[in-house]
Amino acid sequence: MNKVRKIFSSQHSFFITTPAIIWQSLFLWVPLLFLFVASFLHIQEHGARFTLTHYLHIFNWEHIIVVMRSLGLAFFNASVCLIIAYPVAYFLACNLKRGKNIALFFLTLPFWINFLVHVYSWFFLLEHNGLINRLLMQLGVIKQPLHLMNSLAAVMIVMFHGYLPFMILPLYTILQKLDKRLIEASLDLGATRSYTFFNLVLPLSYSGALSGFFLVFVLTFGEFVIPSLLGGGKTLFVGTLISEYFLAIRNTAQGAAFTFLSAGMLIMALFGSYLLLTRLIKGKK
Amino acid sequence: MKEISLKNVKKSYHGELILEDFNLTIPAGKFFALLGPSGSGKTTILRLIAGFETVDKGSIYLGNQEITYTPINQRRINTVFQNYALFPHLNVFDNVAYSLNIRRLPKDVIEEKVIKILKTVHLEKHIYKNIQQLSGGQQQRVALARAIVNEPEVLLLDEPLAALDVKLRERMLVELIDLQEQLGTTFVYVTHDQLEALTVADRMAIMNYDGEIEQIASPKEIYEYPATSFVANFVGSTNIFKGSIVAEGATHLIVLKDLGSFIIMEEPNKPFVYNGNTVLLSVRPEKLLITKKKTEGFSNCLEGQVIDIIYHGQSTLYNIRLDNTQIVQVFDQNDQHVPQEIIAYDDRVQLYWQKENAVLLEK
Amino acid sequence: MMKPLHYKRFFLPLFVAAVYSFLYVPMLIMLIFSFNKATLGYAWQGFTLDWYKQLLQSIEIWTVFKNSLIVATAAVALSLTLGVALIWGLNRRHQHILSLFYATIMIPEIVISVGLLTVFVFFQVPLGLVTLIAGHTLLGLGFVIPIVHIRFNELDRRLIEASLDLGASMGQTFFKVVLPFLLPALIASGLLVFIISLDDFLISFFCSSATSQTLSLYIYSTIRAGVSPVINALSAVMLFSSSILVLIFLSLSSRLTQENS
Amino acid sequence: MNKLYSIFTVRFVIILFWITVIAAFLFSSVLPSYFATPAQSINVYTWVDIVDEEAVAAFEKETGIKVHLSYYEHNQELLAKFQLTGGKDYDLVMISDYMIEFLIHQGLIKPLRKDAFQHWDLIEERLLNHPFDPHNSYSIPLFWDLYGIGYNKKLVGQQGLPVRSWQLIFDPAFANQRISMVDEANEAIMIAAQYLYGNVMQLSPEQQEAVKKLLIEQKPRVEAYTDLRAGYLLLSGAISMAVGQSAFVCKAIEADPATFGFMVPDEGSFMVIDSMVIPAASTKDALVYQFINFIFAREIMRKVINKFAYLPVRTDLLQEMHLACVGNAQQIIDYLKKAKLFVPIISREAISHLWMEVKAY
Repeated sequence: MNKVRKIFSSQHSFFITTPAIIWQSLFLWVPLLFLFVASFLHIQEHGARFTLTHYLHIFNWEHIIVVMRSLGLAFFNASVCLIIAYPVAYFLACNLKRGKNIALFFLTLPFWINFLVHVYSWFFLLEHNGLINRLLMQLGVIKQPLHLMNSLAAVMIVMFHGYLPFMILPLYTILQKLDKRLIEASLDLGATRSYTFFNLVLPLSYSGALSGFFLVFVLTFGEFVIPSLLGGGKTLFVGTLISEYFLAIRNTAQGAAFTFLSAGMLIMALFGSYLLLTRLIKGKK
Repeated sequence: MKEISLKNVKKSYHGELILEDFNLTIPAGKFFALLGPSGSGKTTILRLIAGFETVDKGSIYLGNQEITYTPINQRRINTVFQNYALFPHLNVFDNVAYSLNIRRLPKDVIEEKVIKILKTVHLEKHIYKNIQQLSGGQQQRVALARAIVNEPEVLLLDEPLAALDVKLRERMLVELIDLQEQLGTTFVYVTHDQLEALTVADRMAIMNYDGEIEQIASPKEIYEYPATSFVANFVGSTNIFKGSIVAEGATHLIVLKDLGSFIIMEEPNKPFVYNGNTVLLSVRPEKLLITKKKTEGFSNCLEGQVIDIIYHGQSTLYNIRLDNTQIVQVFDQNDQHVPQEIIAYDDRVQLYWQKENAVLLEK
Repeated sequence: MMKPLHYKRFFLPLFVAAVYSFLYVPMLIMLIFSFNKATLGYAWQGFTLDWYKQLLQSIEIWTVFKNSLIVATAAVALSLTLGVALIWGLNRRHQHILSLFYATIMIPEIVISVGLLTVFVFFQVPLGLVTLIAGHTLLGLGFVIPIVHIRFNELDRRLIEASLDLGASMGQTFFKVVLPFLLPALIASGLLVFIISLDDFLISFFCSSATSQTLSLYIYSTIRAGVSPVINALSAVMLFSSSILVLIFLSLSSRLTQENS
Repeated sequence: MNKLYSIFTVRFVIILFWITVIAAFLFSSVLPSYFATPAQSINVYTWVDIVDEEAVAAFEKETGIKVHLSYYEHNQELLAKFQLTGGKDYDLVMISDYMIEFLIHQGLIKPLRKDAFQHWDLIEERLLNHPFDPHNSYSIPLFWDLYGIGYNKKLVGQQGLPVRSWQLIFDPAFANQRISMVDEANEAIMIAAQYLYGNVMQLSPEQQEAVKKLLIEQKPRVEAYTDLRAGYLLLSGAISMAVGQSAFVCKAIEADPATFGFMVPDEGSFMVIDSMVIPAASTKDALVYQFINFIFAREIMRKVINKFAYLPVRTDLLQEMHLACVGNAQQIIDYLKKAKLFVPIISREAISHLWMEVKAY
């Protein structure tokens, strides 16, 4: 009995570390495993057998194009976010002297606002008789209201709006840590501002840029809310199609197969853009 | 090799005035040191010259050319930063070659120049190392090499040795002097360490807390003939007495309250030395002779009681309380091997000095 | 010599101002319209506080709000407890285990959601607040563990040794030395998890039951039908409370970084 | 060796312990039901806007039975949840007709106690005994709704509607009119098939192709595929025609009859019967029937109809019906006679595949 107690007390740290690990296993790894197994199983009356039919079924042009569309959108969105976010983060971190706290507040706030509220706020601008159309008509730029809502353009604008802060913040954090004297040193040695940016700031903030890019890429890729609210249900994206499979069509196996197909393509795309970005940033010397 | 001059410069930060109506000329081809306590604005002056900051008012000249608003990257002035500011993503070679790459020089020219300069700073063995692999002293040399490879008119050094240990610092100081002689470039060396400044400078300027220059002179003049009590206190240490001047025929005396009168040198170049004026008298601790016996050959003498004895190795510091309760410091060279009188706590001692060793200060 | 005017100098600030207004103009407009009398359309028809009144009186909104609060609070408590227990239990050994928890952020949430749904279905777990708590705690662990881990690594090991040396037990040391040190990180990450839980849509969408609708789900199902003035008012209220939480969070995290530097 | 063995045992016990704790947590909502006596309450799962909250409040006040209302969006969503939980959460579910057959087939709902419901004779005959539940042994109709096209008179044309046909939304001749289309695959397919082939019960592969082609050709005109937003879009001026249920469309446009109208195509339209079913897992029959009988009361039903613009199943209410945008009682009854129910005319697989092809590009 004493021995048992001794062993138990020696396992004290095991006892307190396991809940978190079990929690994550049960609710993350086991579900993923389930999906993975389900995507290869053909369920019959008596038991199940291995099959590739689910993959074959979705391996057609319609599904590929949905994934490609999402990938394209994710890549486009992440790139635009990166290009727009860099100057902003650079300005906030390196040039801004006063009001930094306010700038930081307004940079953090979007993360804390319900994402649906973000999306919803665009209704006022994009609707048929929303503010953009009204303004343009008042100015006489257009005669007929534009169909802004329920379109790919709306989806893209709002995704950009929603995920831009996800790009600015990591960049800001890393640029904030960047020693400003390095920039001074570079200018001092005769470099122009743009030379300094491309040869010093960019290589040194590379990791922040990369993490921001991937974060936005992954988030955009799996986005469900924005296309379903602003896309008018006309085009399918990976997020909407997965939910369609699980909620509407209720075909778990095919849904799982599609999930893994798109995840696979996502990983390939991420790897591809990693190579591309590395070449762009590091290769420029 | 051009001189730099600042004319009527005004600069403030966040409403706090740093420099006002500031004038300074840094002679061409000299090793010039700017010495002052932290917060005296000496770094601001450096940053104004380098172009990191712009003046609120006034102008800056490099030779006859005004550079007040010239962008940083178009000034032929380079800086060695306090913490070196080496580019962490580049190796030694690329750090040094940075400015040459900007000028798009041919590859072989760059290589030749970089290797030559790295030899000058004794780094030829570390050309392709990463910055992180170098020691502090080596990093310092890279920063130096990077700044001079482009042959600037002026080299600014902002407390370049602050991060190094004492031994290394001394060696680097000597190397800096050699380098300056070799290149003939104007060096502007900013520091709060008087020893460094005294060691390297051909000329130096002392700044006070208000961003004003107290004195510009050679290191020797600064030390031996400080213009103000601030300079006398800041460069080395000193004993200051307040008193008024009395002329007794050919000799001048200074009358110190409660202590009597003492003979001083007549100093015709100092306009404030006239009968009846109140002045300060500065005597450096090492110029005082401490003894228990009466000694001949000294013009002046004070008496007091020993309250502290601090042994420094090469010298001993005594704190003496005079009869008017003022504390005076005295350095005495140790020479243990020669028989010496023993001075102990509470001993009454005589302090002697030659009248040539005392300096009169107006403020 | 006159100070030259560089037009380039204004380009960057103007650009930044443009980006900021792009981020906030839509929300500002929504805020203004929450006081508009008009039910539909975007013409200004006069000031009213009716929508706020309706918001307060809506039983449905209070119910979903209560659900959201329950889920968020439980997720915060659970993820903090589990996360801290894990970090303290590992005590700087086997740190690679912690990196597993970064996966939560890298896997698209929709994949996690459908996976969870499949597992719950398979084991016939009744969907409801409990399943939401499970999912949100999983998300929360992905934020709590990295943040608390960084803080824990900054803790001087000698403090623990000193405490043990002075006669405290391991447990006492944890509560008297370690926990107070971790507190700022706990509050910051707790706030983060809270807001992430409130914000979460996908896991709630897939893993909730009819009786466990959350605020996000309510907003979603309402705005699917178009603009609704009550949602304007709700959004305005949420905007306001988010701002307050951000202020708390920022002051905490600035305190954290100040201590470090 | 022995020590190692016992460490593993201890660790195993620890893991098992935690898994048990987490499992207990997950099943905590059902655990008490094994011990405690059920409270006087029922859970009703319903489409938004079908149950009047005031009526519910009145019922609670009168009987002391607590009614928990919860809402779903989509029939598919309901079905998914239903399958997941086996209907354990609910005691009463409001559901569209075409889902019922499947639920019966899956054994998810239980047969009605016919005599416990008092109002069978009040229900319009045309709404009873449909193939999905031939003898209404599982479902009670609650409301019904008619499909048609809501339109903006100013945008469609000054002379009124050129044709009263599905042609309006399919024919390229009207391609300049923007529309909203139903978002349920089978509904869209059946509407297209109705336009192309009239009343068909089965589509041949060629016909399927033609339906798909028609829907794809229609797509550029479609502002949105939606059920809920149809009325809103019409009202905002973004579209000139909206395909949808009279309730949704009429509710939105009734404020401005001068501008908006609702048309039921001559070739025949569709209806959907919103019915009530009782999940097989429910144990609160008595309370549920009490609730059903309560909300079937004439006054309560009339109130709901006025509020939400559904069409009534009670014959007496139907006969005094007058909906400005649809028509008077006689017209409505005529439409009812001609209306078809949505039934699958191709396999489920084919439906989702066809819809996928429409939406993927």
